Amino acid sequence: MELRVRGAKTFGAFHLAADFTVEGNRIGIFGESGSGKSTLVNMLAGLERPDSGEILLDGEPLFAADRRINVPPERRRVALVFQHPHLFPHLSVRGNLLYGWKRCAMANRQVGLDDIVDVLKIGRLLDRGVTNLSGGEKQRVALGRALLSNPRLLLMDEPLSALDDTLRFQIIPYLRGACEALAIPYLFISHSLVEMRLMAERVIVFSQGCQVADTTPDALARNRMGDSPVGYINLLRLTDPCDNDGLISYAWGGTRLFLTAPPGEGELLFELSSKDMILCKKHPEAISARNLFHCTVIGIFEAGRKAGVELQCGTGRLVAEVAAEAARELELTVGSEVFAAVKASAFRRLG
Amino acid sequence: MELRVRGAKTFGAFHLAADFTVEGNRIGIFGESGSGKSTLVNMLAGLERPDSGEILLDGEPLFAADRRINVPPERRRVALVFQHPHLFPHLSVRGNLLYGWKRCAMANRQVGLDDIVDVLKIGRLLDRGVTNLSGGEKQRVALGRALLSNPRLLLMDEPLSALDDTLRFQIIPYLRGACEALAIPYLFISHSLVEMRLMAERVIVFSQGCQVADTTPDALARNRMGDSPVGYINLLRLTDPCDNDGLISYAWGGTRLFLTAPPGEGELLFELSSKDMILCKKHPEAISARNLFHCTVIGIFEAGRKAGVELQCGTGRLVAEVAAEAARELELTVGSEVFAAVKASAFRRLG
Amino acid sequence: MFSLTSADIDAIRLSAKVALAATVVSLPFGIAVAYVMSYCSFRGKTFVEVLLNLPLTLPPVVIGYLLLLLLGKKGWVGGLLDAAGIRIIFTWYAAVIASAAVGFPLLVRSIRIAMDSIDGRLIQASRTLGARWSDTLATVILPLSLRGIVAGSSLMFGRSLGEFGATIIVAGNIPGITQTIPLAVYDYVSAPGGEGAALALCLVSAGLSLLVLFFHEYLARRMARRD
Amino acid sequence: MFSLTSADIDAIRLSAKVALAATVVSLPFGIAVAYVMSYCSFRGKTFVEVLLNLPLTLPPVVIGYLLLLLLGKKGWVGGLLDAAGIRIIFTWYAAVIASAAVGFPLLVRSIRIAMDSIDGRLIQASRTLGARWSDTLATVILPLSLRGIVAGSSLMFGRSLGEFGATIIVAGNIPGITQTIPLAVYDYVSAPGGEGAALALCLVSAGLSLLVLFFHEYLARRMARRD
Amino acid sequence: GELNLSAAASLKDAINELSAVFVQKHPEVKIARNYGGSGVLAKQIEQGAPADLFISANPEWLDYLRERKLVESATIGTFAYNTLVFAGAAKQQAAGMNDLPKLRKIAVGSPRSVPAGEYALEAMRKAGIEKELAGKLVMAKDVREAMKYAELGEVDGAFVYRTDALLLGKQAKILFVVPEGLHGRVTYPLALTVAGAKKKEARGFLRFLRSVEAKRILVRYGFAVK
Ligand SMILES: Nc1ncnc2c1ncn2[C@@H]1O[C@H](COP(=O)(O)OP(=O)(O)OP(=O)(O)O)[C@@H](O)[C@H]1O
Ligand SMILES: Nc1ncnc2c1ncn2[C@@H]1O[C@H](COP(=O)(O)OP(=O)(O)OP(=O)(O)O)[C@@H](O)[C@H]1O
Ligand code: MOO
Ligand SMILES: [Mg+2]
Ligand SMILES: [Mg+2]
Repeated sequence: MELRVRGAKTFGAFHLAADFTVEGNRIGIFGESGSGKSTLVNMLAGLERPDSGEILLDGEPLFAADRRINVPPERRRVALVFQHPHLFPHLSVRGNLLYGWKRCAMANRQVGLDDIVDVLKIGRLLDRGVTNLSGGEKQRVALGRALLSNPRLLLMDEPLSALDDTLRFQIIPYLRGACEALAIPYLFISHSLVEMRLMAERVIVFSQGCQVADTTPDALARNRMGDSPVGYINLLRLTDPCDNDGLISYAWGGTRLFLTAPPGEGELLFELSSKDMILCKKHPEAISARNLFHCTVIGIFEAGRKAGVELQCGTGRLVAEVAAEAARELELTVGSEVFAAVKASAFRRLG
Repeated sequence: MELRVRGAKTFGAFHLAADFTVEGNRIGIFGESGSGKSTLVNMLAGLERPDSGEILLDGEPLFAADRRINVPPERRRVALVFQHPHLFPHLSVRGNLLYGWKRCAMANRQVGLDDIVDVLKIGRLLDRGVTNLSGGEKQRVALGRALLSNPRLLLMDEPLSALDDTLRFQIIPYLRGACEALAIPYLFISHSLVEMRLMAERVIVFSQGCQVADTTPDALARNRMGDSPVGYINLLRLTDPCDNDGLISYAWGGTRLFLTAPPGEGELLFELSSKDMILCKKHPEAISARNLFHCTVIGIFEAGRKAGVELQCGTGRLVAEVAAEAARELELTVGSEVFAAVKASAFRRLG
Repeated sequence: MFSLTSADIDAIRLSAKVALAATVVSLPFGIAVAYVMSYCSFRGKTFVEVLLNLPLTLPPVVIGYLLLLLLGKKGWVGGLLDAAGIRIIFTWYAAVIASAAVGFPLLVRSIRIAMDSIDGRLIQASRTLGARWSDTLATVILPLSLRGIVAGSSLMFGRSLGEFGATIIVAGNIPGITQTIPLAVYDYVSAPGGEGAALALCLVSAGLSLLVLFFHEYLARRMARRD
Repeated sequence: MFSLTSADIDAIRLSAKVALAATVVSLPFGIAVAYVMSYCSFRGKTFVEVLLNLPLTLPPVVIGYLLLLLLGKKGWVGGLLDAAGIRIIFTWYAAVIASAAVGFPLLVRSIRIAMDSIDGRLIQASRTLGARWSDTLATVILPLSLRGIVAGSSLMFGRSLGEFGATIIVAGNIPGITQTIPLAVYDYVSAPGGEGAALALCLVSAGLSLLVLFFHEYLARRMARRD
Repeated sequence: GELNLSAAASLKDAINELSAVFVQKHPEVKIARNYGGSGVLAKQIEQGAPADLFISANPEWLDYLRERKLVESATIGTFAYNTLVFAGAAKQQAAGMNDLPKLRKIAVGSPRSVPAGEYALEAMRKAGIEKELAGKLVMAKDVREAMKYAELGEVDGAFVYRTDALLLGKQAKILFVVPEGLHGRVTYPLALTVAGAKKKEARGFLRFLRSVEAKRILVRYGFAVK
């Protein structure tokens, strides 16, 4: 998906001036309260008319002030999960869920009620009304309703803030997986850095109505610690899971990795942050980290106060980051041999 | 404050049966979505009539089925911050804030508008209406409104979920401080373990309408470490920052920690996930992790496939998590000595 | 206790028929007008607003005369219909039109109050889920203003049952053809000794509106948000 | 274009006075009744409901007669008042009472629709913030049902301006004393050649209701939720 | 065939009987009767309402239609006459127009819309008591309503037609007959409309109304026929 937004909107003292282009399917929007995030998604959904500018989704104009184009919301195929659930009070949970689905062209109906119900754990609510649902139940129904409308772009305005952690982290992989499988790109607004890292591959940061950064969730997380170096997400394709005394081992780069993640079918994609790797010059004889790679440094790059270290581990490659001081201390240079320790729980499954 | 709740309430298939007594001023309520938390606080506030049982606040009955006592909400002096802000749409922000304050006996007015406005950062909103406020702005006003009513007990139903982390962790210490200074005991509902640990000294855990545990936030966090993708969050109060060759060192637990975070004033709160600690039996001589603590194991607990390891590091305590297998391999038992390696970038500042 | 003559029974049947027809016929227009007035803004809205309230403010007698002028052979509408061989005046259609004219402002106002209190976010939600405005109207706005629609209909039905001034002018007071309950009651009370019969008719009229009210309550309860 | 006679001007002044008085006097009762019907449940609620709707359903003539029987010398209320030396019949008070009786169901219904659509959580919020029910009524329920109150008042005002059937019976049609606009209009249209004067009066009546409408819009705009 | 009657409301009872008698003799005729104020009836006819025979409570409205060529001039005639009386509570002491200023409230039909009221006002004017009575008059919507006020004791007396007064209950009675000289004769004129003149049944009914049998019925209802 390519989204081009150039738009201004003024509400009294508040002035929003967005001007950015993003490509990718998992975009995050981050910003303090009142910075204009909700206003932005309302403009994208066609609910708020920008004062000027244009909005292009995959090259197709949704709004263009100069060409007098303003596609109405129902023809944008842009679904929106609001900050508050806003369920239809006169419909049952089922009626709410199916509202968008019924209005979606047959050809676009890729996700059905049953898939959603299981994941969101709302099976026993289906025939209830929505007024007396608990906060979290409502939000799950709202999420299901938007997904079932099989949109071309899904906008989510803090959709998970009413959910408890367990549920949240159960829903996130599904949400992301479903969106990936159905090729539904999304824009995800959240205040939670963890959610952001799990959901977004790119983050637009807003402050007082302007985007102030276009970055990765990881970099954002570091940024917010006051650090600037660019982080690196290692993507690992793992195969052949075996249960291995409580952990699961997977084949990767000619060696086996030990993970806490449960096994899955076929080739699975995991991510490993450069943050989650610790390098040792010598073999640490007894270490809690379940993965210890003997690697060769094949590159070093500076990134602010940190150093990025490119490692060759068997046939695989990984990027680790260490404090600049540590890089000196460990005498890391191209060709050095090091041990990289990674905890079994550091791998995050994507999708 | 002493709160005694014995009450049952049935809604169709959902059955709430609460029976507990808590003492203390900072009580947390934790439980999955739909477990009855909101129903419980509604009963305490007098908005929902229990089917049977009794509710005593400091020995004074608020509700007693057998004695036919049911004190009306306005005479309970129990303020409630709802999951959704529910501001009065016909009043300005100021009008909303002062609603309870005006109805509070002169003698009880310990907190005034100005105190609240500063902390919640809503000064520039005071004369606006509430309909077009952003989600976070609304929730802050709702919080202020409840505090300004100077209640005898404050019930908060996920009050911070609409706020971004920065604001949230700025508000938490104040909220807690204000409640402490004014001796306003509170019941705090949250899905966030971190919030819970910052706000509550005791937690009642609900599941499917029954309290299943009465514990401390810390014990709860450990308990749930296995399920949580973010692990157990150690909270560290760091002081005395010094610039130290690119990194910042802080004093903690009789030793110094090296962080990439920029220095700040006074005592600063940081979080460190149990996932970001690697334990070694022996001193790893050259390691990229900038922090290496020599610690003593003072406790081990199971958490699913993982083991939680409580460590004494100088005068500080930390919880690390390792794969169960690793715990065996490292022969971790109470009293073992280990080295804990933590990267400088693993610390995350709150607020 | 009271016995009803066959003319009375005709009047009752006719009144029920007229009130029902007036309500049913006005409903779509009432909804459309309320929708337009609630959700659209256009030039001359104030003028339309005044026009809508006029039938309420004008004495029914005047409305009767105006309708007579409009629907009469020489009137705009009546002329056209006359050419087509249709006569309205002195038929029960005229009674329906009179009732509809008098009750319309009540219907529209009730529906508008309900429509105005629908949360705009729900409408936005349905739009983003792919519903066109007509679809949103049918599946969100109408169901959510059902309370107002039902209340308005029962107001209109009640007002139609009681309509006298306009009806007697356009529909005449012809027993068995256009004599509705109020006209019959008028005849009774203006003759000495007719009080008993008038009372009986009034009771029937009250009974009819009670029926509508129960139906209303029943609908309201059925559509009450479920648990 | 049209000239108004002094009797006409009296009628206009009287009509405005009667409509205003009927509205103002009914308002507190209307609010109280709507509140009770919306928020309380009690035995015999259906009966009250029917009673409330009766004046709508009954032909105004009948209401006029009933009021005449009630307020007349031999009536329950009239008898008492007569003993106290107060006469209602054939005074403008009677016109006020007739208008109030006929318009009351409209007022109550409008206010109820608005009250029914107030979010219950707001009421709960005000209770937990220390407001008693009367306080909540004054500071939350009333402001939030202002739309309905204003709409109901303007319906009632309009209906009062047009009320003919009941007024002419209890108040008589005494020029300068109880002859309101509709009664004057009726007189005009009943004589050949009175159409012009009748039209002039109707225009004035429409103008009056327009004024009320503007006032209504103005209030609605003022209390519209601020940015 | 069908016959459409438009008649002044005060004639209702008499005409009901007349048409019943006529229909007995001519079972093939159906008569639809529309009763109302004369002005309303005239305007309805003007706007094309179906009416074959129009009986007005005063000549003005018949003239109104004649001017507009809506009635057949040749068929214009007098249906009946009525008498203006003053009725009131039996104990009331009023034997003539000059006793009226002693009374507190007097009901009359609203003079502009009710012919009886017009006649009554004329009589008061001629009797020279118009000014004295000015504040005492209650203008009723029609004669029957004026009578009702008298019956209920809300007024001391009312100017009504003899035909109406004959129906009074025990509470009230005719106190005196207003002298003929004080007002124009109370006449109910009638005419066939243009459409009615073409109908055999209408001409037949008109003939019947002029018959002795019809006049006997009218007299029974208190009307004068010459
Ligand atoms: N219709 C409006 N009229 C006036 N001001 C508005 C309107 N809508 C939004 N605002 C203001 O614009 C600013 C941005 O609002 P927005 O809802 O986009 O914030 P947000 O980034 O979503 O914040 P939050 O995280 O608290 O939800 C806020 O200060 C808000 O009060
Ligand atoms: N009035 C009611 N009628 C029927 N069911 C109800 C009613 N109120 C609550 N429930 C049900 O009771 C259960 C508990 O609701 P409650 O709002 O207390 O949950 P909660 O713990 O606050 O959840 P959340 O964290 O999602 O807000 C839910 O399943 C809810 O659907
Ligand atoms: O006010 Mo009316 O004219 O009797 O319906
Ligand atoms: Mg927002
Ligand atoms: Mg809840």
